[in-house]
Amino acid sequence: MITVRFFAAVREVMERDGARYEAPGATVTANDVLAAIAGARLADLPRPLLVAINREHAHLTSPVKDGDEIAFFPPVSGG
Amino acid sequence: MITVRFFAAVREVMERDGARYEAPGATVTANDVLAAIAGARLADLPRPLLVAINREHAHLTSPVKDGDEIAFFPPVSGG
Amino acid sequence: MIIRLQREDFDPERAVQAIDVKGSGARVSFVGIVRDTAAGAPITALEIEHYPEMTQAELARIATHAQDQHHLHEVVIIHRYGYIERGERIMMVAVWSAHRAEAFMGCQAIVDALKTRAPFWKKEISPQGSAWVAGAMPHDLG
Amino acid sequence: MIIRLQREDFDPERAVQAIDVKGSGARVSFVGIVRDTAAGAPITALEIEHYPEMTQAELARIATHAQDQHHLHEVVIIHRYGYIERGERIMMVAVWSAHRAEAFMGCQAIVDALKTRAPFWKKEISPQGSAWVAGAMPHDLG
Repeated sequence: MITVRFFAAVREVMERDGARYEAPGATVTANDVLAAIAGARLADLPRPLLVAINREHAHLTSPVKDGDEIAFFPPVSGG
Repeated sequence: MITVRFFAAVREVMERDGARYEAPGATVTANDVLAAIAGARLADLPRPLLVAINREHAHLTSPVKDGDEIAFFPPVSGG
Repeated sequence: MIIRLQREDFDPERAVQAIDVKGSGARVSFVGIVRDTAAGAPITALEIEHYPEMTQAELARIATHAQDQHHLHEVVIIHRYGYIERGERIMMVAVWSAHRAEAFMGCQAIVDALKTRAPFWKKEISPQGSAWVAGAMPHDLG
Repeated sequence: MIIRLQREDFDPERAVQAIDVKGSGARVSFVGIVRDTAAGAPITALEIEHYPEMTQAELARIATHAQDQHHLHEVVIIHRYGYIERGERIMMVAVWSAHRAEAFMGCQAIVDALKTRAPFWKKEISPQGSAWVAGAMPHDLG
């Protein structure tokens, strides 16, 4: 099982703060997971979109595996 | 009358913190005043030497006049 | 290294004065404050959301990187989240080093990295409503 | 603009916290501390001499110049003179501006200018005796 989390404007568009995703046997990327979960909302998500895998910045094309935590969010505005 | 002041290592070499100097009728520079006051100690003064005229940075070649305050000191180390 | 994430306001000096850094000649600190306007329009407050489990780790990575690059003796980062009113402090970064140039560069490097890497999102609240502040992309993820 | 010259130590935060600068999003401050070594040799203290009548005026010129160049909203400079022990604060500069880049540049510009223009002279006191710290020439007077 992959844990998926949404923050800020992504959370607002998705109307929830996370989801769980059963990883298929094949290799999947962060983007694949997002597409599967977002469905029709994919087009409404703010762009650009950042992704973190296991609480470290990653790329939408980065592979994910069972047990990972993937987070999707807009560019940050800390400081 | 010109008021002359010495600071830091310049004060130590001159063995006093200031002097008064009667300006001659002719135009004199800060350097002329220093040479007249320092006498034989001129060669012992630390170099480079900075000068302030009326409490603003100036050059050794800057002209001075009656009533001015001239200060001689080594490069500063504020901060 | 001290990293604090909190809702409450903080006293910048109290946060650093107990820190005894031997051999440091310079301390540079940055305090970020909620401005009263954004793009000319008045702001009432900020609402800051973050990703708690990642924030702590990412701030530690940012601090460690700056410490190595700029020879910092110590780093303190305090960052608030939640509702922060106009004029209030948002965050601070303080660094110590032997010399001033390293301290200035190290502090600025951390503040810059926070803007593009630390998972915080700001919403500006004004009498007209609220809007997310546009964020910045990290260089290596553009 | 606030400029203070004093023998006594100071509390950096108390010196700035009463200052209410409208519209500032960034505050950068620098605190200079007496290091415990100079060129590898231990130091006990600094003795700082200055030119009181010129110092105040020169610091005001430095602050005004930086304020104009870097769009600073406010500047505070505190500088001590006399005997200052190892580990104690020597001086601080704090600046406020709308954005962080201006605040960092403005603060560093003032600290840099202090090093070459403000009429202070430091003597390092160590168990082996004392020695003047080599100063720096202002760019326009080289």
